[in-house]
Amino acid sequence: MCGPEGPDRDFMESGEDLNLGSGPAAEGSGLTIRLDAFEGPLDLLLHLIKREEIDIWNIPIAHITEQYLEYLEIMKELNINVAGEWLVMAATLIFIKSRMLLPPDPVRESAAEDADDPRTELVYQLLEHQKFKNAAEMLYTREEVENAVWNRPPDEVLEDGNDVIAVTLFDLLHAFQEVVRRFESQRVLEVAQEEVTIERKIEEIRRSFLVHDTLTFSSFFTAASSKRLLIVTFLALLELVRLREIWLYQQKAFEEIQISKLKESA
Amino acid sequence: MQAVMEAIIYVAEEPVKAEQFREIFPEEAPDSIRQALAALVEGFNARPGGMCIREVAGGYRMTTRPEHHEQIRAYLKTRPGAKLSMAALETLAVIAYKQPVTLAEILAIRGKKSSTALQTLLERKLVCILGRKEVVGRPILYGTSREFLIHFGLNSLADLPTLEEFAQMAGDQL
Amino acid sequence: MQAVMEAIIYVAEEPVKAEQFREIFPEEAPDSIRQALAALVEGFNARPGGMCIREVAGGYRMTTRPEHHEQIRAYLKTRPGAKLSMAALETLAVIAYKQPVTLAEILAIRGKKSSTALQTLLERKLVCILGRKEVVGRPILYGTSREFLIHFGLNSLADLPTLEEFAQMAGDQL
Repeated sequence: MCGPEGPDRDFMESGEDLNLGSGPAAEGSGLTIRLDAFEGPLDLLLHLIKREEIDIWNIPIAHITEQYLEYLEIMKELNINVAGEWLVMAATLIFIKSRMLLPPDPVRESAAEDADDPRTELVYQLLEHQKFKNAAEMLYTREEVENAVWNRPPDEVLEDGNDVIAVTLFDLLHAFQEVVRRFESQRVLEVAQEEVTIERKIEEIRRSFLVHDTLTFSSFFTAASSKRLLIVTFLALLELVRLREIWLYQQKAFEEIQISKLKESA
Repeated sequence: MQAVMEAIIYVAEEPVKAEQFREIFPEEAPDSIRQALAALVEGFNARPGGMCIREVAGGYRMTTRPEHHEQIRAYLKTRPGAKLSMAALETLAVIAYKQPVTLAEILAIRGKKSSTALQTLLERKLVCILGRKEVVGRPILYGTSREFLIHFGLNSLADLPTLEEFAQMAGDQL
Repeated sequence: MQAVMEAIIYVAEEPVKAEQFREIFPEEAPDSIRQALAALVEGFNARPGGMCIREVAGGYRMTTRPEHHEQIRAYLKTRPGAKLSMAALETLAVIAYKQPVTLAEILAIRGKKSSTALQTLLERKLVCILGRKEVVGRPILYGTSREFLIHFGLNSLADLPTLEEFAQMAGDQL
């Protein structure tokens, strides 16, 4: 884990559907991280291409394949459930690699070189994926703006209103559930540690930043009593980095990692 | 500062008191806050718009101007029916499930002031006064009314679904 | 007329469409309604207040101005709303630009299963079911909802930048 410029931070960034599924896992921790809550194989490839500043039209396929497989190994070690599409991509990469090793077809050699390049389809797939990642970024920015405005809470403007109310029992229950949910979320600390979810951990971390501006990275892990709690804490920190509420940095290489809260952007 | 004050009066569920602005602008002198507020109210109400800022219950509140109420009502009727605000709905839900209940207890559960919402519910006769709680201050106890049962098509309060049933219902719908 | 329009936009829970004003002012010519609306929006947004009127989802809506969000949030004691994950945003981007689109088509573009993200989007009503594709298996077709436009402050889908712009960006990035 390194500062915000660290190579792998953005790859493991998580979504709101961060779920810790409870599949069979090693060490009896009962903890499996479902990878579909993270990113997909195309994201990993794009990440590697950008990190290594590779020309997308000339991907060193052997090198990339090797890196990709290394990541799969790490995921297995972390107990991350590797979904089928990751294996499909691994097979595709190995297939392209083997095709690249074959001597070019002499008959078609003069024909469009590009069309015969076994990497072409993957390149277009990556470009297409990047296109939609850019579109998603745009939506993210728009959402940020919309998050900064409020619509008036509709209340009863006409104080003498005798209108019929269009509220169903369902609405009423929903409202109550909302209250209960809010009420319970205010009592996080009373919850037994076994039940600490990422969301709760995030709230806990937010609370510690209400008091402190900067904390050391390790301080979040000293109190952890189980591996599960360590992972939950780690994922919660990542989520807060993603939400741009905190950032991680080092004064110098190998020094203690610091975490600071980010001031809300004005 | 006036623009922020205006925005806050606009979003507030309850009338905003002058002291609350002191918390929002801790670096400003109370006098300049008072002046800015007075200037805001005067300026806002001088413009020929559809809303005005009124002093209600010791605070400032944005409302429509009474002279437009006929047309506003005509507009509201084009909708399927006036909805209760989320604040009123939540308050009603708390009263329905926790009755008899005092305003302070509602506040504790909702975590928000609920007096305006309660006022609305009383006016709409969905909620009624059940008596007083025999503790210090003898606060009023609220409960749901007969209107409430009629509106929600319930025979009795025992017909209210439990939260568990609701969770199941919601689950089935998805 | 402008004052009544302002009051109605203020009380409305949803963006108010120009046609709705025609029902409220049946005696006015559509042209003069349009002109009054344009003049209202321009005048309202020119004043240095805390609110503004914006065109969202084909209608007019009053909101606070984004620049005051810090103080309003402090007053309301709210946290930034639950934001969508990058996975959900990507899925939403695919749906927005490729609609009507099936889950299998989303999978092909994103290169990974997207059912959890889609579930989130459906629950938040940003995405809706448009029907079924008349191919083997009759898969469900998804598209964006009106809520999507409101959530992202868009007047219509035509307000979205074109996909070509993003393609060019992708070419430059890689």
